[in-house]
Amino acid sequence: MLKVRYFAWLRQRVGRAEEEVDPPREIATVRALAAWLGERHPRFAEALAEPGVVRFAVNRAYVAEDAVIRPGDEVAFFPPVTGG
Amino acid sequence: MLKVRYFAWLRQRVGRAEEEVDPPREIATVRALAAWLGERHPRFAEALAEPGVVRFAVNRAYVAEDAVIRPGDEVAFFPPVTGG
Amino acid sequence: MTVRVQAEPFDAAAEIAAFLAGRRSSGGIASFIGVCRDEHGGTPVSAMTLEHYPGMTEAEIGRIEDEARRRWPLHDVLVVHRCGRLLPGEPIVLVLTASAHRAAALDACAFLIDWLKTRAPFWKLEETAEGERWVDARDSDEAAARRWQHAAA
Amino acid sequence: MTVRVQAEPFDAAAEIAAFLAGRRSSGGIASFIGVCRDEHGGTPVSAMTLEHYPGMTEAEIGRIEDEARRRWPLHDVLVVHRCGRLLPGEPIVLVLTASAHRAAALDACAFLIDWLKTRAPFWKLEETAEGERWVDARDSDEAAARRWQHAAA
Repeated sequence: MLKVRYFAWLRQRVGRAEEEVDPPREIATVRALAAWLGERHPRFAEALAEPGVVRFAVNRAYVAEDAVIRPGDEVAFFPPVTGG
Repeated sequence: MLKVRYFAWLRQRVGRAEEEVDPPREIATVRALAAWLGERHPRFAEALAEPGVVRFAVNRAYVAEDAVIRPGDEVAFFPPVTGG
Repeated sequence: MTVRVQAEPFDAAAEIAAFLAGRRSSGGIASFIGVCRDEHGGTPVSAMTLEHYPGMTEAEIGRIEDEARRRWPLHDVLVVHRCGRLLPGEPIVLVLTASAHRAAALDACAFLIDWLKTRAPFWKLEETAEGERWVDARDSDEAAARRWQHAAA
Repeated sequence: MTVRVQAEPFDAAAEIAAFLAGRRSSGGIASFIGVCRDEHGGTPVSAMTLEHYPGMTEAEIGRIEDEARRRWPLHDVLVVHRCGRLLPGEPIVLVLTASAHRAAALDACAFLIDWLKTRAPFWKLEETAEGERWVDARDSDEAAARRWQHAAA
């Protein structure tokens, strides 16, 4: 099981702030998880297709797309930040 | 007549904060005035001899040593500033 | 605690007063206050909601602060950042730095806000007469953060 | 009046509060506060007297401010500088800038204090256990001011 979180307009596109998912074993990286989630959420898949639009975090720290995910991880997807 | 002002340790060396002076006509620049004042105040002459130690202002604005002085001007001599 | 993320409005001047109190060895105190503006790109903005990622926000600002302390000899750092709904004129963010001399305080303050802008997980949703809109990330913010990559302390 | 030179202590936080009041279109407010330190070069300092050149000081800070306004789109600038005798912990100088965006506010604030340090006619006399001593101008201040000579706005 993984906890997946979405923020800002990505959250609105997916239609939820978070979900618990249980992807098959071969889904081992953030990139693979994102593609697998894109099958459930077409508008998330659209955003993923645009380069540089989606940022990734695992357990509340930035990671690259090829970061490995493990059961129990919290994986977050969000647009470029606009605070400060 | 000119008003001459000294600040900080230059004031202490000269022994006064300001004076009214009436130099001869040929004293036409800040450099010439400083040399002329140095004859009266040997410790001011010492400071003038060290490069970069004395700054010059005429009528409350920085000037270069070759700036022309006119009767009624306020000429100031002071060390590099240390405010802020 | 030098990083605070809060839904309640904060008084930037009062934070600065508390930060200054009793400080006798820090010769330089620099601050940046980001304020909610009443317009953006020519469109009046009536309010703004700052969404963030609780937990990651504090952790990320903590990492940014660690990096600043590694680069400059800082006596103290304070970062306060609003979340939730804000009105124009309200402070969004306060960054405060203290050092013995001014260059470290000024540079660290600019570094902190530049990095915070591009790394801290906040997202601005503006309310305008035409409805709500998410603020786009600016390339100039990325450029501002990048200039610190090769900067020596 | 955006430049003040005064013998009376000032409350930097209160100045910032007044500067912020009612400000809804300035997204970035930067400040620098220079504080009288309780030591210098390892020697305890019990007090400091700031001598200045009345009339030229205000004029020179005004020229520095004009230059900053020429370089950056500033909404407002405030400079307050003490003269006379100060105790450790008291603010010496406050520089405040307001602009629509942060880069202009931060850069102008750093520029103002760098130029003020090398151009405004103030001289510091420190009181230590060994007596009084005039503070020497620092080469690093000259270098800090010089870096703005070729900087674009």
